[in-house]
Amino acid sequence: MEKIREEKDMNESRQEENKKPTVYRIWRALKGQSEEKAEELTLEREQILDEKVLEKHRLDHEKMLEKTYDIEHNPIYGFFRRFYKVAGVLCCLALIIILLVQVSYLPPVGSSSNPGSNEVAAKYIEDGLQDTGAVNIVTGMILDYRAFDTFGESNVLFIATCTVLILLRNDKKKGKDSAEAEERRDSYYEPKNDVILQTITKVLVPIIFIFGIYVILNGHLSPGGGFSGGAIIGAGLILYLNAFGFQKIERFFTEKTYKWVSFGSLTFYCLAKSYSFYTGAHHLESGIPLGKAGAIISSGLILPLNICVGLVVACTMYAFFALFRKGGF
Amino acid sequence: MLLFGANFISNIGEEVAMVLFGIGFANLLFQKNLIKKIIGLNIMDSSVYLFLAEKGYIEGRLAPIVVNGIQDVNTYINPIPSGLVLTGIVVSVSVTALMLSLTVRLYRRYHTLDLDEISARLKKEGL
Amino acid sequence: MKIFEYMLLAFLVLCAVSVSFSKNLLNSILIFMSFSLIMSIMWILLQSPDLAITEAAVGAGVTTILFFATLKKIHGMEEDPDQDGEDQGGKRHE
Amino acid sequence: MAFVQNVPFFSIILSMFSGIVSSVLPEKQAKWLNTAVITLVGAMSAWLLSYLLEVGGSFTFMMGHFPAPWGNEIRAGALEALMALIFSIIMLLSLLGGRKKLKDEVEITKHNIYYILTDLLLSSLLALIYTNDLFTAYVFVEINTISACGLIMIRQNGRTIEAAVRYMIMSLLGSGLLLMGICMLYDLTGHLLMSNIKESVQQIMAEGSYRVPMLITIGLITVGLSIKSALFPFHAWLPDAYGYSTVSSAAMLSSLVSKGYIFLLIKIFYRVIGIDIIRNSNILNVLFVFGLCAMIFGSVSAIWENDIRRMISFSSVAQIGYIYMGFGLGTEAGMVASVFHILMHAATKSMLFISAIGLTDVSNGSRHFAELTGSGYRNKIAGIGFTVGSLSMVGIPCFAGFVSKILFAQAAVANNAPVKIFPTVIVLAISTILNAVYFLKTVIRIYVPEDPAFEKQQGYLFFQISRQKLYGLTIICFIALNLVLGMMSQPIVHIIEIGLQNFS
Repeated sequence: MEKIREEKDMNESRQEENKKPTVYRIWRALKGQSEEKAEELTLEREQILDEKVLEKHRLDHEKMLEKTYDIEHNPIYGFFRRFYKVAGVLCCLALIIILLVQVSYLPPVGSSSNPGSNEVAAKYIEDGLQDTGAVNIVTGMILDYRAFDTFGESNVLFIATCTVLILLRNDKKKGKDSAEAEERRDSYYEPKNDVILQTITKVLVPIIFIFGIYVILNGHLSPGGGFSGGAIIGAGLILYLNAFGFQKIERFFTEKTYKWVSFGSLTFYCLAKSYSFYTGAHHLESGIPLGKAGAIISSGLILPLNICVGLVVACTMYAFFALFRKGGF
Repeated sequence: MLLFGANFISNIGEEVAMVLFGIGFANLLFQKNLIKKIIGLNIMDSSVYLFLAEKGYIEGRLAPIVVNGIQDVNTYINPIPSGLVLTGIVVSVSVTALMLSLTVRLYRRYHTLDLDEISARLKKEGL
Repeated sequence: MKIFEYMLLAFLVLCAVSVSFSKNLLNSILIFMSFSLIMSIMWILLQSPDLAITEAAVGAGVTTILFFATLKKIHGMEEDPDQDGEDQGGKRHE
Repeated sequence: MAFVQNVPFFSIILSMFSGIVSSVLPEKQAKWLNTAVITLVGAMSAWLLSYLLEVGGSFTFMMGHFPAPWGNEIRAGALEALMALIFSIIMLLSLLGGRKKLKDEVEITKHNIYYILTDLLLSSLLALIYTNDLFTAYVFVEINTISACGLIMIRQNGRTIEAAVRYMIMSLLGSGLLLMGICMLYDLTGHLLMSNIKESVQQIMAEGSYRVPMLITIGLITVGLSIKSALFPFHAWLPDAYGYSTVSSAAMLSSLVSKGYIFLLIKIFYRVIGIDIIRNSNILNVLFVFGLCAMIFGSVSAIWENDIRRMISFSSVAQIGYIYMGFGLGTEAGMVASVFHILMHAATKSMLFISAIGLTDVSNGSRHFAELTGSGYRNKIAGIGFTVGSLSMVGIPCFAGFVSKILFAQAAVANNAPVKIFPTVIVLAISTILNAVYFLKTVIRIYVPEDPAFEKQQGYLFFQISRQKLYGLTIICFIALNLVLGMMSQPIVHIIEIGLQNFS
């Protein structure tokens, strides 16, 4: 009874409050006074005191979750799964058919009158040797005519290593324990000091390295170049690692080596290409001699760039493998 | 066969590339196993490169390496697609390495390679 | 030579399909390796030796090694308890 | 050749080079280098913009010693310079605003990798903006994708890694389709440079020889890029990726990465294929329908969402729908509205993310609505920022969102295809109401006072401006940017119109 009266009082006073002119209220707010009845307007938290109700809510929630995410027994979910699968397969078939139709309208393979063999390709073939000094036209094209793409591509490799580093590098703060445990687990699956493997590796690795270096250095003369040669050297390093383990390889190749080699090569690449882009755009002579066609030391910047790319790729490939194996170098 | 154009037979290599593209696409989309997804991705990329290489090929011509100083257009194939593919291969290797390392981390956390199962578990945890 | 090319193309499709349906992961990786090798032979036939040497070194070589390393890592982790730390921030208090 | 014309080249190379250098720098210096480079790029872009407005037109810059069809080329006009300017401002502000949170969420040893990623992200965005070559665009799209993935998973819990995997899978599907499209375009035209492709395409369409393949090619490229920019049916990865990554990453991903792809798509429409051919094909109608679906679906999902970060992410889906809807109108005015919406959304969404993190920080890091009660009082500056962002998203006059909505409505009414008028206007209205529902709901929630005793019991922190001057300054800059876009929209719209004319 009393409560009702209280409420009535409050309502009346609120109505009075509302009757006062707006200007007065704004004035009061500006002066810093709060509204008289404002403190009664706070929201109250909803409170459920009954334990049983809470329990029931929890059970309901669990049941709902079970029903929704129980994949095998929920018919609606199962239907959607099947529907999704069928629709997806149909989409892929449709994609294949569309692409087949598309290809059947394209210009025929192997004919010399395709739109592809136009003045651009002709220029690369006819003037490539004079412009770039590279006997291998493809190398001349990717490292001189379209060098910006290739620079972007080395950056793709660089950034991929960075992301793999984020994911797989062992944290230093966890201490050596986790790294050691990882290595122990790793070595468990590996026959250490296998005589056959080590002997063969001793013979093979120098050959692989020499072949890789040959491919890199002859990138402008014969098929290959920085990427393939670097991958070959990287494969050699991986073989050496597998035969002799991390301790031996750490004598000449650590994370620090990787960091500085890739930094140095990429920096050289970036500076060299910036120089050549800048001079090119301003129609200045680059002043780099092209040398005699067909010699090892020829074709201007292409050889040093190939070496840089080779170093980056070799280090990156090895770094990928080392990170996958141990989470570090 | 009305749907298809005139060059269906002569472009057989490209048709195969397209079929491979579709297979790779489907693998990337529908395989449950993450490693198989990644293989699908690689197949898809390779098929595009096969397509490009077929585009550069010209019947009866040589690889674009200047021999004996002959610089005639009619001697060599189109070098541009080869250059593009070289760039592309490196990109796909980097992406593969990234995806594989993601797989390792995901497996270390959830002990499964099935992406659907992982997300079902995440939903159940209510995270 | 044409017939050889067709055979290689058929092999490519065969490899791609069998990768999708093979039950064993190791098998699918091996099949994928042969897929890469066939692809590099295909590129020699298409007169692009640059691509062939790169694919043989990168695609069939390094990529496959990375796949194997992943596979081994995954099998090696089978008996290991969860080691991964949750991040410190942004955890919900429920 | 004026020296200012080197700006596009310098800004791309500078940001790449700073990424390379950061790999050997300690964390602190990498941070400063990163800030300096972004500021420098922004300043240079402003210089370039003023120069281009004075001179008019556009110019090309040769990357190497060989002219157009043989070598690479970049091209800059007024619109490109404006994009570069606004992108670098937003990137700088998002990084500054999230810097404190970054320290908590990412291990200290990985900080310099974070800065490498942002440097390369900036360079790839700039390259996407300026490039005049399709294959270069593809390579930089890949850099963009990988660095975005790195930004998602650098905060390492299971959720972000799962989100990164999903993001990568969808992105790679998109890249595959895009690469396929570019190869087919090369096959049909024999060129990779945008202006040369356009000439050949015009010729092909006039002859009518390769009509079917051309249509399919356009479709492949469009689908690829719309998958990558999370258009409606392909958006499944988005809420997780934006919702759980560290806050600077979320701000940059939502406001910059997807916008880079959309800008590339605009470039392809105008500079590669030719907008007339696009208008005659049905591609734009398909984009229109999906854009409308995205507007409704994104808003409805956002209403259902109980988590503030995920709610903002779903709102991104809706906003991307707006942009594609503008494309779909098929008129010049629609395109202008879309480009303005790109800018507006970039500015507003990053502000929302940054201020949302301020609100959750004073609520014990909880992101549920219930716990956010009264957080607007606990962190006043973040509350104001969130309110301004919400009002802008809803479309209240004075703020940026209002201008883009007006532009969309005008473009829809002036459309010469009457079929599109009613759906556009109706969906625009519905979507605005839905926006208002979920954003104002949040604003009211954060300004409902919480019981002080309860606050004390929960141990909520109170934000002090003296402790986080940088954060406060960032929010103020964001608000100023929003007001500039909202109140001085006329010159910006004018620049966009000039830029789009220069495109064709």
